Amino acid sequence: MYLTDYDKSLLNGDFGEAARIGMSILTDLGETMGAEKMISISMVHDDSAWYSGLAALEFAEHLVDLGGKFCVPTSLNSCLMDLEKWQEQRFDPELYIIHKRIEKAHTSLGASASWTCAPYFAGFVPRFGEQVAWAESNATNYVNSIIGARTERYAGLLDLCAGLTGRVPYQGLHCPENRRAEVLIKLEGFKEDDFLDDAIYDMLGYVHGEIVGDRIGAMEGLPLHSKIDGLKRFSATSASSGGVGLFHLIGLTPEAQTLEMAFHGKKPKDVVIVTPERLRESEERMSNSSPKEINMVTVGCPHLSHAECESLLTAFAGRTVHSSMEFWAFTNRCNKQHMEKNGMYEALRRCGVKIYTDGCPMSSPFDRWNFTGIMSNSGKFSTYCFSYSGIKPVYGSLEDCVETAVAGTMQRSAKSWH
Amino acid sequence: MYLTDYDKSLLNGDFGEAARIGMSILTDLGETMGAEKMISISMVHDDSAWYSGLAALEFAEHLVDLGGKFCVPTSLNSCLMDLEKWQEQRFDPELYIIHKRIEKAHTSLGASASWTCAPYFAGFVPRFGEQVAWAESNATNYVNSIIGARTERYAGLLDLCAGLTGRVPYQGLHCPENRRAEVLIKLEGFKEDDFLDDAIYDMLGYVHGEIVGDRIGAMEGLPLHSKIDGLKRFSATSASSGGVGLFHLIGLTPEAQTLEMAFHGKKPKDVVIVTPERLRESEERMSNSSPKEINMVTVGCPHLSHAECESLLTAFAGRTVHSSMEFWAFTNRCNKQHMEKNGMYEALRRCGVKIYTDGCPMSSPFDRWNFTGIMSNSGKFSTYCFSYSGIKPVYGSLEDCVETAVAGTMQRSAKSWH
Amino acid sequence: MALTTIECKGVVKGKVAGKVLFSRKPLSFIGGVDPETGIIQDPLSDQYGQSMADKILVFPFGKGSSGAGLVLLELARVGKAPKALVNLRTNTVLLTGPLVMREFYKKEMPVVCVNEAGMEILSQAGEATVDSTAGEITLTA
Amino acid sequence: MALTTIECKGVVKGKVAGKVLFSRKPLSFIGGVDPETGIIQDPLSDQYGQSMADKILVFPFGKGSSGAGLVLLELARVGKAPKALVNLRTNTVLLTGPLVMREFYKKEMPVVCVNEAGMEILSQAGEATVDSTAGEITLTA
Ligand code: F3S
Ligand code: F3S
Repeated sequence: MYLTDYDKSLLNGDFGEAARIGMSILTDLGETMGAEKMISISMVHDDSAWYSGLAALEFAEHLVDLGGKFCVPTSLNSCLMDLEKWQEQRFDPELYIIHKRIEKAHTSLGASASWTCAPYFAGFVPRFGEQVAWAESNATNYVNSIIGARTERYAGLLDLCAGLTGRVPYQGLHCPENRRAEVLIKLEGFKEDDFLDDAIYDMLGYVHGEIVGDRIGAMEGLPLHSKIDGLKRFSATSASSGGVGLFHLIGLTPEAQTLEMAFHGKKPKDVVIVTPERLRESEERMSNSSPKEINMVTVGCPHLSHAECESLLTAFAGRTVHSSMEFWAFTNRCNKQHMEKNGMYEALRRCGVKIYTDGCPMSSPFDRWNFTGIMSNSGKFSTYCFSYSGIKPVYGSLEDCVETAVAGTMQRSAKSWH
Repeated sequence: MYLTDYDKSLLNGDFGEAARIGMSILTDLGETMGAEKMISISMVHDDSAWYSGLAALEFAEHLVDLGGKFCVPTSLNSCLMDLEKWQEQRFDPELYIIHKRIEKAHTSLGASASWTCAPYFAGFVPRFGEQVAWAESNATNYVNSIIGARTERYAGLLDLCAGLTGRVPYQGLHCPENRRAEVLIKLEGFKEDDFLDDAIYDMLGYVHGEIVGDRIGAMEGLPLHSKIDGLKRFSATSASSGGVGLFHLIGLTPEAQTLEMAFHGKKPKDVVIVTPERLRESEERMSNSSPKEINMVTVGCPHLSHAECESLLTAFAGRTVHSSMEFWAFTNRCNKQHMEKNGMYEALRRCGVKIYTDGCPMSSPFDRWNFTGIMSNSGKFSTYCFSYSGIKPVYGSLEDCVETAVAGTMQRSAKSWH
Repeated sequence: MALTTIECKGVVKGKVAGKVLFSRKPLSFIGGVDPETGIIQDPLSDQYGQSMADKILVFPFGKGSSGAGLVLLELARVGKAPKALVNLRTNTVLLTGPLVMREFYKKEMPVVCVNEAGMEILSQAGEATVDSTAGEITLTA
Repeated sequence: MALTTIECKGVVKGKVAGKVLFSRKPLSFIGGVDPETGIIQDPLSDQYGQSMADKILVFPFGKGSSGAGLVLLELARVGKAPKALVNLRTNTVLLTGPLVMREFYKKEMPVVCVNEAGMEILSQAGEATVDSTAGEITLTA
């Protein structure tokens, strides 16, 4: 692999031992992946603060001890808990203490304590075509597909290495030629009205991931007026049902303004038709749960945008969460502040909604709440929650979630594609 | 003009008098511009809160009195002052009282009190291709060009109408066919190093606006690794030196991935070469001031991103603003909060930087400070400041601004293109 | 002197007569025009220091800030608005003022577009009548 | 039984021998694998309930979350890591664990890729030796 003088001095330890470690891991990666050279990236999204044992924390603290500093702007992904309201969420104080260590290590390295999996809604966002290093599957998929920036699917730990060096191997989704769609997915038999219910974007994302696996797909047939919040959920869900780091939506995403663009003028290797029937099958797989009762509703996976919070408030229409229920909504700190200033925070609180930041619904301490049935409006949450909590969640649209919370019993509206 | 049933009932007053007024103005606009129909937009950026007399406030309050409500998510542009630190800035209490009325009127209509001209760095951001209604020249130009969403250059007041109805005439930059570049601007004679100093993006934006006037230009020759903050300043400055609502940068902006794309496969109507010499001429026009002394430095037009604040802190390298100087930095509330959490706010404060939100450097009460010489790193500020304040500001790069502030006397480094 | 008549494209309807203020430069309203007096304060303007109040304001096109509507509406409120706008090309930003003031203050401000030749003729004009509906500008002095 | 040998592409170097844990399904580490025990807890996995500790872990490719590296590093810390990864296709996410643990814990976890035919053979394997440098997997039971 070709290394610049700067790369070599990084490897040589001229910029400190932490940067040397980062560079060594990244050049190893480059060698194994057959990269020809290293390139510069301009920002990092850091998903190494997600606690799943002490190893990652020890690694981060080791880098701090070595004097490591991020040399590009770096945002932090969600952690397990709301760092202010963790007691209300019933988290273990010991876990909180570990989280303060995690926060200290990452901000000492230079990360911003943004604590969100939707940094693109909190001011941390690159431009089209910009080379970046983002981790976290929904964030990576979003920034590649919807914004058209260029990042490999970085894993937690590698993001730290990229931050310490500002360099990554030029391979994978960094290279335009590797961003070509291989599989064409055509929607057939859908009516315009089917897209009025935002839930369809989760379903379509789920099907997309199932079909493409770890290939790159392009979906044709989504309406041109699809909104960003729907696409965000498509992105998150497709990255959970498949190994998707980039998708194209013909006419909607910047690298797929035409079918030809998405496929770089070549023919699709594979064409798959998705009908309403196929969608129903996937929905069955995504949400095959019929709990006796629902006592927890959660929205905000990935973290809610301001617009989604407005939809939430509208759906409540002044009604309140049933006394037998918890309703947890997750958003970023920046949006929480906006909502505090314009009255939405208080209005949602009055509806009985608990608004949390920093954390993730999936890592909620379910066992300390005796939740037996959970509903969410997230295909990603549906996919992962069982293995996290032992509870199979029910998928519902945002409106279903609110109706269920208000009624105190499961409410699932028939969808127009059913 | 073709009107849907929904359009007609808006016009008919079925959704209230405020929506009727909005629709009436928008359909008048549509008729005068020869639009064939109205379309839906999914978000609004509201620049009607910029105080320039009571008329706009009276209009907004009238809409509130009529029960008007925005039906799409709406962000607010900057106002004149920091709504928390206005006294420190020496604003007139009467003007503050008017601002509280303005805030009340706009948030009553449903706007979020985001108070920033860089909503795209504060979580209010559409996707590529999304139809929106944004006002404020830098914001409009940014969202059209860098993100590739679609908005006409809405003026303050029309944004309110769009928010009340969710509809706008399908004309101008909403239509793909009107987004084609007409003028090709080719950079010639520049060295790679010239782009290391971010100041060049202001200069190039200034030249771009001068050349294209109110046509659509495409610039060729910017390096592919140009960062978003540079492009943001290109955008703001080009919208101040010309009537630019959309520009293309070949290889960098999503509608100009190739030259052919930018020109929709047609030939440029006009080709203009920009050399370092041409850039120097424009720089002369943009910043033809030699004040005896500088006693005010201001950055953050448009509002600083988190990354720009990091660059600012780096440039200070622990030094402090000279006692004869004021240094004002403007950013959005969301980023201020991030900086409070990760220590950057305090670090910048220790350097002597005053960080303001909500307001705009241009509208600072210069007369109450006896500023005689101002330096900024904004081409937009340089263009407008004189008519606002009677002071001709000096343009300096971010580094020049910091060196000047530290030294207490004007420091302008020679640029590599000089 | 025989009356000179220029063809124009009516954009916002109305008919007014008044003195002509002609600028060869694009105009920026926010910052460039004092909303209390209607005086052009943009140092780059060739009509720096002139008031647009009660004038037929002729300039090629708008530039800069999108706040033109705010300034024009305020000028209407304080009685310092121009009587009409004559441009080479108009746009959404410029039209905002006239359209909102018609709805909110019930005041008319016709807007018309002329071609380059028309602009040249107007550069010499002292007074004119703008008739947006008829599509005519008549020079009266 | 004669020794069966499968060709493979060495990705991360090293040579280990051990029991094979074969999954036909793509694997998600975050949520899908318990970082304290190495037990697969993804209900969609065909090896649900099985531990990957000290095994040659064979699966087609990764899916879902990008936290695989965090889980693999933690498994290395607590001594429950698989001995090697064998995939149809590897990727950056999967390689993170082995690469970081080599630098930080000085532990080797070879990674190799095989083709579909190789996968089929491995689906029947009990024990194997993975030699990334030689590019060979030898079935020993
Ligand atoms: S990190 Fe975010 S994307 Fe969902 S699983 Fe947790 S809320
Ligand atoms: S509103 Fe923003 S773009 Fe500049 S002129 Fe004021 S800081």
